[in-house]
Amino acid sequence: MTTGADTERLFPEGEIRTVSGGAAQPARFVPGQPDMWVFVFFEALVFTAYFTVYIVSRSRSPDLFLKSQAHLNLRVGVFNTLVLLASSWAVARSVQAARERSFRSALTNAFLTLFFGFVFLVSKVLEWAAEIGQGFTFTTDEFFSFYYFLTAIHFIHLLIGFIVLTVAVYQLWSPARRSQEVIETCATYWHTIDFLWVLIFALLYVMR
Amino acid sequence: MSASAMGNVPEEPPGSLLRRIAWHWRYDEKRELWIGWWTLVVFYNLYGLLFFVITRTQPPPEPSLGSSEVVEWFADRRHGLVYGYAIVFIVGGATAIMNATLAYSMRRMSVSRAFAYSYLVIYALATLPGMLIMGVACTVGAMRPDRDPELMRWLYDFAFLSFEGTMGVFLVGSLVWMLAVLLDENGVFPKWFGYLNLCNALTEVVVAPAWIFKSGAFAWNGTIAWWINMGVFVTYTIVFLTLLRRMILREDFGTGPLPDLSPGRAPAPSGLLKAAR
Amino acid sequence: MRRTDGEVLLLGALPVVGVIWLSAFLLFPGFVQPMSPTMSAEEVAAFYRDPENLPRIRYSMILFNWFAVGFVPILALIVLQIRRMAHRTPIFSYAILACAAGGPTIFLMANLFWLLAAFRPMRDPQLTLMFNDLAWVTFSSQVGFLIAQSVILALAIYLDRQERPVFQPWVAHFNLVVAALLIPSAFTGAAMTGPIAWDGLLTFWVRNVAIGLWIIVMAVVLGRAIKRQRAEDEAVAA
Amino acid sequence: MNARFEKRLLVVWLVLSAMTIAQLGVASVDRQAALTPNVEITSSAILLALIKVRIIFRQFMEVRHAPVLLCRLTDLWLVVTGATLLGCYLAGRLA
Repeated sequence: MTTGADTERLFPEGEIRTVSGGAAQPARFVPGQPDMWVFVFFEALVFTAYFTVYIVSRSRSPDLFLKSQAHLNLRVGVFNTLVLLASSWAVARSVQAARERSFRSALTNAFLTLFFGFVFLVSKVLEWAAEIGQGFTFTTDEFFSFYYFLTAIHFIHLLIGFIVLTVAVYQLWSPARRSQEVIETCATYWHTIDFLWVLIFALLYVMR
Repeated sequence: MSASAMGNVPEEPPGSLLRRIAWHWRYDEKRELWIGWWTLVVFYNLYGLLFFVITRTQPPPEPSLGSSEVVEWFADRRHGLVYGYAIVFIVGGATAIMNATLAYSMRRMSVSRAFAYSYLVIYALATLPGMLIMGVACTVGAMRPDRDPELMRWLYDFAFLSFEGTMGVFLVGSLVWMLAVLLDENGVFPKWFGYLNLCNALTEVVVAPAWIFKSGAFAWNGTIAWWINMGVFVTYTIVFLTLLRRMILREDFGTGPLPDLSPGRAPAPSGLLKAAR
Repeated sequence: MRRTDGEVLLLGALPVVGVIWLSAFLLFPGFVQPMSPTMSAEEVAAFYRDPENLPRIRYSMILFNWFAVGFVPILALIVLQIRRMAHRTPIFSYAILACAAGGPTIFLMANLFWLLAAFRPMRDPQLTLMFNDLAWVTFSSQVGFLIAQSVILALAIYLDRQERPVFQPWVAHFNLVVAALLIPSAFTGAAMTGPIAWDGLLTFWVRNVAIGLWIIVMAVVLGRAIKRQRAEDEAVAA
Repeated sequence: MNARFEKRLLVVWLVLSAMTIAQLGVASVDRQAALTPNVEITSSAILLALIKVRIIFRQFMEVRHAPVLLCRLTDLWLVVTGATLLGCYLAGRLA
């Protein structure tokens, strides 16, 4: 496995990585610490396992799952997804801006990411409150157990994501820091929250 | 292996395991680390054997058993429980030297000593919910098969919930280790191991529903609360044993003087050893 | 030079704690003539309900509750001596510290079960029996940390290779013997009568005498080691 | 910011959002008080989600510029996840 130092050697300080698909294509690289991808793959596999357990439980009592699933608010789910996709877009812009040394723009986009993440957080809490208000809790039935479990474990990833974004903002803040590697590593973590949610959305809200 | 300060060190002899062990005991400067590492390896294997084969308490039985079924459960494995946990009680203290070795890895890092100390204390505490309380509850249950069945079920719940439901120590312990690895600049462990600690911590959270459900994926024997969690934990353990071994192999004590001996009896320790101390 | 006066004080406090332990031990009516595991639930309940026994159970266990952790300072002193040994890593001193945290916690659990059984002696005899079992099994079988600290100390002494080692090799041999004497009591759940039952020769008498002897011997050798350390420190300072 | 790259990210985001709206459309089909099992809806929901994840991998997470190994591994995970989820679902429907 290559280290961050190798990446640093490939792209020394000051050289802008042009990844716009032009003719001057640099060597292939992993954004951020390759180490973060170990986390991404490990978590991705763990979630595949959770999803599999969910689908198998579902196929054992399909009617119960469908009946409870009808109580979810599909539009809220779509809204959640759109917001998280927007946050991923913003963090990708932030990384690109930092790469081009336009740190003002990078910082703005990082704050935009935080904002979208916060909107997701609030809408998730409101959604839970609404479900609980209707009497659907963690122990109501098997569907709601999985619903609260998957959304909550994702929510914990989101909360850690705020710490991770804070690290990125801290890096961007002062000219003394601004490690492109750390910023890209943080972005990779944030995208993980996004792509896991895309799957959770399809499995909890859409599938039948 | 580096040469000893004593001067001429004979080559590691070929031949029987016992002779090689004797050589390492006599000349290997990393013997303290190897004692810790081998204790870890032997202990985890023994742990698997005792819990899965001898006591047959893992994979865990169903939480939904009726009290008469619990009485049968205890009767079925009476000798396994009593003798198996007796061995657990004897070797349980070995965790002290294991955790000391893991804490030492944090002392090698460029981080505050607070990390090593926190880890040491957290995992010293972890032996209680990790195995000892369960062992006591199972032994007491197995001792008197004629006990009131409702109390037998209380002991059964006590055993499995103390074992599975108290993951906070492992959660915080993993986070402490994660932070130490990520902050470290000495490269004691690769950064990805830091992130793997986070994965392990996240699966410890997932066990909490065992306090709420008596059946299904989230119960103490459930696919999510037990099987996936155990899979992650076993992977994590194998990874850190391998990385710890690499750390010990890399460790270079050289021929330098011993660290921190009483004044007047030894020269001042070299920088590297100071770092190791 | 760091003074060792505090260490001398901690060691000097040990006989006091020792006397308290001994009196608590003699005060508890279940220790002088150890309770048999074969007692029925009604007999166990009667033991706790006996107006002669009840106050003695409570006061002795409260004393243990106060002073059980009195064990920790000795281990801390041992840690300090291990740090003076010719080792390349702090692993052994860390390990003894880890034992120091684990051992008394377990003893306190046993203490808690005894006190709970005595708190409402009128409850269902089956419940009193269960608390009594939990207390005795925890007290008798939990020798893991005691064994570990003896074995670790022995290893540390064997690997202390310097001209004048901190402890003489016989201390290490002694520790291994103590560790071996503690092993049988882990099996206390296997028998209701005989030497390994919790009132038996091996589990009760040999084990508790071994622990007592260990404390006395370690206190003496610690005292000598600290004395020597003070003499050396003064020689350097002079 | 590099205008070309900015435009590219915007397009990616718009495509992902459009696919999400499409999923809303799929989910709204035949949506009454009582939902019924539907293989087409489930399959398309999972496939759309996997395609979205692949776009996130390749564009946002920049896997398209990463060493071939990473491209292969991400694709492998997508295939394994898709096959497991759809396989389990279809097996459950048939059983």
